[in-house]
Amino acid sequence: MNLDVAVRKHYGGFQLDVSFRVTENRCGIFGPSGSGKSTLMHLLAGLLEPDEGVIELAGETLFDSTRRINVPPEKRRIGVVFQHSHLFPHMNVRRNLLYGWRRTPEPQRRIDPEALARVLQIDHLLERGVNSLSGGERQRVALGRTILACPRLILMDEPLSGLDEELKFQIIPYLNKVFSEFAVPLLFISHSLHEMRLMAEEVLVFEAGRMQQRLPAEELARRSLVTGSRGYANLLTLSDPRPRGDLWLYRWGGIDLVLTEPGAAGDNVFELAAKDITLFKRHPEASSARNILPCRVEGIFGVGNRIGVELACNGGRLICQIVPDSVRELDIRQGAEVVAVIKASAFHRLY
Amino acid sequence: MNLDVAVRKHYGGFQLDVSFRVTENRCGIFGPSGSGKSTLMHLLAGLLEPDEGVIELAGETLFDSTRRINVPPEKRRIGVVFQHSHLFPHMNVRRNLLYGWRRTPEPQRRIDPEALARVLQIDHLLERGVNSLSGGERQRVALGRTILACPRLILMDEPLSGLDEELKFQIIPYLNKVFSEFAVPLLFISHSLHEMRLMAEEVLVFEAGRMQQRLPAEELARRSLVTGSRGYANLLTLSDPRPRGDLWLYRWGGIDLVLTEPGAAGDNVFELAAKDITLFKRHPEASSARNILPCRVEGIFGVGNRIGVELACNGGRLICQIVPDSVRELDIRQGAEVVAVIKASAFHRLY
Amino acid sequence: MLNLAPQDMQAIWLSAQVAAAATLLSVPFGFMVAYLLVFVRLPGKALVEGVVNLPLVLPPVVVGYLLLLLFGQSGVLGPLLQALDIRIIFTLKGAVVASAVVGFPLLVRSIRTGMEEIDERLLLASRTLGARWWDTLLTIILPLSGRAVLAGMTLMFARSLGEFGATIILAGNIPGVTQTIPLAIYEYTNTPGGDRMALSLCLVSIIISFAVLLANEAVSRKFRQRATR
Amino acid sequence: MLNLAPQDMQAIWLSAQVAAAATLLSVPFGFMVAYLLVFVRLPGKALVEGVVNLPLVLPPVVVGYLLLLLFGQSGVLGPLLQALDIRIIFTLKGAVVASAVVGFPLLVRSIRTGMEEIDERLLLASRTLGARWWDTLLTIILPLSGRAVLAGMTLMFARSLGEFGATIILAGNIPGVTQTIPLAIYEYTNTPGGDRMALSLCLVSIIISFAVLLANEAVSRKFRQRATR
Amino acid sequence: EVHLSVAASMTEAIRELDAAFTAEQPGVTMLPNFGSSGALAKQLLQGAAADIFISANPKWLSYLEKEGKITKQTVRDLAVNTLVVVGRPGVVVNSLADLAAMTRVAIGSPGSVPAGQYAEQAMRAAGVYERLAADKKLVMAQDVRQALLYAERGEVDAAFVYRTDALLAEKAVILYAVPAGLHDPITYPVGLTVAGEKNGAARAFYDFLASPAAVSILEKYGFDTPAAAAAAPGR
Ligand SMILES: Nc1ncnc2c1ncn2[C@@H]1O[C@H](COP(=O)(O)OP(=O)(O)OP(=O)(O)O)[C@@H](O)[C@H]1O
Ligand SMILES: Nc1ncnc2c1ncn2[C@@H]1O[C@H](COP(=O)(O)OP(=O)(O)OP(=O)(O)O)[C@@H](O)[C@H]1O
Ligand SMILES: [Mg+2]
Ligand SMILES: [Mg+2]
Repeated sequence: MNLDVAVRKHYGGFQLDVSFRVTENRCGIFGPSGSGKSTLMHLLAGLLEPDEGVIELAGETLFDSTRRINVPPEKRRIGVVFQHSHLFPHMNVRRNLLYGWRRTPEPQRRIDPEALARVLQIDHLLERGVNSLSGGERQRVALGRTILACPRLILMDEPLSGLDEELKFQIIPYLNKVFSEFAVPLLFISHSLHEMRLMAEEVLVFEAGRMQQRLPAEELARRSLVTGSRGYANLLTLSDPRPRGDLWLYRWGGIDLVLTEPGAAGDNVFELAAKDITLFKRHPEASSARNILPCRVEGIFGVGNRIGVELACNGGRLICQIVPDSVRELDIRQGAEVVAVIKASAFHRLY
Repeated sequence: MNLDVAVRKHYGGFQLDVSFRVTENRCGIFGPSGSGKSTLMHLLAGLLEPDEGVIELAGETLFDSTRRINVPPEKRRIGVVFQHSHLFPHMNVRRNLLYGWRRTPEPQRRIDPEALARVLQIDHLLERGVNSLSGGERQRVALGRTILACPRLILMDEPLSGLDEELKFQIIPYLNKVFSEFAVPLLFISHSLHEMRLMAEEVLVFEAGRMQQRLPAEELARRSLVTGSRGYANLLTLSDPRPRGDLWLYRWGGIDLVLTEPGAAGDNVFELAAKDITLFKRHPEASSARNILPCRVEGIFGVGNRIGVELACNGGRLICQIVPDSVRELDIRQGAEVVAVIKASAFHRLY
Repeated sequence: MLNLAPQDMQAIWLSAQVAAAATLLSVPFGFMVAYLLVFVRLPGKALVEGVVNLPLVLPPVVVGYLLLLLFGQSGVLGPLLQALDIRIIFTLKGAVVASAVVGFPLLVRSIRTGMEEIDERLLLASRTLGARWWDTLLTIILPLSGRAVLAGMTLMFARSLGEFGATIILAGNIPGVTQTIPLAIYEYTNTPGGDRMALSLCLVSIIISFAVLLANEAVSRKFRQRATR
Repeated sequence: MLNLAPQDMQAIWLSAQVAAAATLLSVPFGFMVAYLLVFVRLPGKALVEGVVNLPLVLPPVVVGYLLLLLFGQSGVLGPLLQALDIRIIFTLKGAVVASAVVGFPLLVRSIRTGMEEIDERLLLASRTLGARWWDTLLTIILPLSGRAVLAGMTLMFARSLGEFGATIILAGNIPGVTQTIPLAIYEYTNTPGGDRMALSLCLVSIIISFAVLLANEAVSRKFRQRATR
Repeated sequence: EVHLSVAASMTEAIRELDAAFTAEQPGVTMLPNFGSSGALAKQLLQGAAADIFISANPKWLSYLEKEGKITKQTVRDLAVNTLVVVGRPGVVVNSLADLAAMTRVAIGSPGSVPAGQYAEQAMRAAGVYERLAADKKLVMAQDVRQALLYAERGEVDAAFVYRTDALLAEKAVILYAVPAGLHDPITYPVGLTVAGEKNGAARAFYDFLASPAAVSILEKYGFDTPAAAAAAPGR
């Protein structure tokens, strides 16, 4: 994707004024309520007209106020999952789902409606009228409807809010698979840093109508170690779980890790909070923690009383969060050897 | 509150059949999408008529199919925050907010509209038409509108979804304060275990139209140590933060804890994941962890490879999650003395 | 072009009065009937609707006769009206009644169509906020069907401007008293060389209705503005 | 009670034909005009609306007269129609045209009111899903204004059953050929002692319109069912 | 105040008569109500205010007389009219039999329009009515004016109208005057209502209608007066 945006839109007291270029395939938009996220989506999709500016997608000019270009929404092939589902009330679930699909030329229909409905767990609802759906069901139908239109770019406005975690983590990997398989780029609004990291590569941070920052999702997560309320989480791909007593051994790079959670054969993605890693100068004695990894310090970052330590453990990389005092006490500097201790229960399987 | 419900409602293929009695003042409803949560709310509020059953609130029969009683919604004085805000499109924010308030007899108006608008951060929007609001703004107006009607019971259907964390944690303590101050009981639907623990005392777990479980919110959280994906979190009330170097000392019962996060004077609520507590047999040497607390084991619970250990530390109580191997190695049994090690960064301030 | 005789001016003024009065008087009833038909469950609804539609189905002249039978001295309501010293026949009141009756189905239909499109969940929301049915009616249904009411009023006003058959029977065709524009036009067509004058009056009718239409659009746009984005 | 002469039966049959034909023929145009007025930005909109409303504002007789000027042998379209061998005047086609023209403003108004209540965001959603304007028109706007279209059709059908003024001028009153119910009623009422027969025909009118009304309700309820909860 | 219910075809004449009368008797207000005779009769029957009824047809007047709304003694013929056939110039009608060759002929609807009844009588007497009716060539107009309109616009080949109406025509011309013997006399009877008898001004106007001034006004608008008609042959 190559999305170039430089627009300005004025609404009563609110002014949106952003200009950015996105090349990443999956991009998140993050920002407090009322910061202009939905407005941006409407502008991109052609549902609102900017006061001035330019929008270009993959080299094609979709809007240009000086050249008086304004491609209508239906020709932009930009899919939108609205914050409120806006399902067609006179059609059943199936007809809603297939609305865009039927309007997509045959060769561009790259997604299997049946499979999608199964993943979204709406396959048993297909013949139902949409007015009798629950909130979460509506949201899933809206999500499916947009994806099936096989657009060139998908804009999603909090598509997963209102879904329980379990469902969310069933849907996210599927979406990731589909979007990368068909190289459909994605602009994703969410209030959840967690969802953001799982779905987006890069994040635009909005505040009061302006783009305050743009940074890799990974970086945003690291910063949250400093400013956020929940801290940084390592995402690890662990493979080949084997039972060992009550626990499970996973392969991570060159070493084995001990986890409480079982996983699927092959690769599994686990989350490990930076705060869950404790560092020791020497190998500790009897501990309730199951994983004791010798590591080398690769770097130190962070400000104030939260310090991030980047560790290299036998090929793998981990971020650990500690306090400044510990830096002094454990004599942590680049190249130092430390022992990282991780409880088997600290790993949280995402998918 | 004393809410007695025993209702049955049939819809196409879906059947809701629940019967429970709630006496707690704040009660959560938890369950996957489509499990009948919103349907229950509609039945309670009188917006849907049960096929059969009884609904009683504070001794008053609101519905009884055998006695043919069906109190109309406007006489039930049950407030509803709908999953989709349903704001009145022809009124501005102020008139929406005050709609119920104006219909409440003077003596029952116990909440200050101005203060509420400030907490919800919609005070700058009062003169705006509701059709120009952002998604999160709409949701806050809907929340305020219901609360201002000062009902006898408030039903909330995911009122905080779509709001960023920061805002959520500004709103929750206010709601808690208001609801307990005026003893307004609350039934709260959410997909977030976290919100649930903060807002509700007891939780009804729904599944496919039936109440699968009911348990204290605390208990649900403990179970999640076993079954959930994120584990149990301790909620600690810490007071009187004092700076110490880069860090902060807080009073917790008889002892001081070292935290990275500053807090407000007086009481602060912090979250501490059970997994973030590491147990040692003896006092460990140099560790990056700042809090090293001698404790006594009060109890052990849990199944499989996740064991919850209840600890008494100088008056305070903590739940720590460990693996079975550790139980053996550290010889953990009721009455045993252990050392709990907690990193200063493990505490997460909620409010 | 518009060289109007003084008696034409009178007809125009009478017509405007009649159309305005008939429209304004009918609106509350029309609103009530529409509300009844849309929101209230009652058994004989189809019957009510049938009766409301009667004046539309019957030729206006027949409507006029029926009204004459109703309001005439020997009619059903004749003695009552006489007791109250109200004269309907051959008065402007008669013209108003005729226009109101003939235009009523149009008004009701229009308001109904608007009411049926109101999101029911808003009504539910208002009730959980403590509003009784009449409160919801006034604060939610009324404003949200505002545009439909306006549309109905325009329709009815226009219809009143052109109402001939029932009016000539009930109110008579008395120049200066009950001769509205359509009656004056009728009279001109019975007069040598009256076509030109008839055309002038037609134009006046058109202009008036056009003005009403524009006013309606303006007000209606206000309603709409409040419900977009 | 309903002792009808054979010629009355003819009138009833003709009336039903005329009302049905006028209604069905007008619906596509009415829908298009309403769409134009609601969704399309164009400068002379007020003018279009004024013209559509004309037949409502003018007395039906005048409308009939104007149609005669248009379609008559020496009228504007006369030569064209003659070339195509289409006869409007004094034929049932004339009655259909008269009814269609007179009822058209009612149809348009009703459809408009329904269209204006459609949630604009649904239209936007359909466009982001790749629907062109005409696609959105057919798949979203048309079904969602279905009830309003039905309401308009009922209104128009009823109006056609009662249409007298324009019909008698354009179609003439030829028994068995163009004599519809209102024309037959008129004859009866102008015959001393004809009132009873007139009443019978009125009743027939009412019964027909009632049937149409019930049919409308039934279909409309289907539309509504799909849009509740 | 004098309430007049007047057949529409006398509109112009009555307006002038009113003016003439009020010139003589200032202070009297004339309130004429113009409509079709049938409608006027029904209004009267329902107790509408009227002092004088001028009908285009003796039938409605006698109907009211029977209903006791009009006093029998006051009924007399005010004016007399003549039936003519009009059409586009160039069409030749020498007798009613010529009508049989035409494609369309407009008459007032015999059921409701007096002129239509007279036309029917005349055509029956001439023996052309049945054929025209069977061929559906007769267009039944709502009133005489409409029949005239069709003739004016060339929609029909011929139309039966009163002479007074024919004078309004611009394009159509009188093709043939129907002999008075072929139909009942065309009279415009006038009568005082029960209320009218008690109204002095109404009586005065009733009397005025018989005055020479009134007669000359009526003649100006193409009406014959009963006296003149009586003098004419064939009556
Ligand atoms: N028509 C309008 N007139 C005035 N202000 C408007 C209008 N439309 C939107 N706004 C304001 O613009 C701001 C941005 O709205 P937007 O919907 O883009 O927010 P958002 O970032 O999507 O928020 P949320 O997370 O709550 O959905 C809001 O403060 C909103 O009130
Ligand atoms: N009119 C209806 N006909 C058939 N099924 C219905 C009808 N209304 C609701 N349902 C079904 O009832 C179930 C419960 O709906 P409800 O809205 O109560 O779910 P919920 O628990 O609130 O879910 P969510 O978290 O997604 O909002 C859903 O599966 C829904 O599809
Ligand atoms: Mg938004
Ligand atoms: Mg729900």
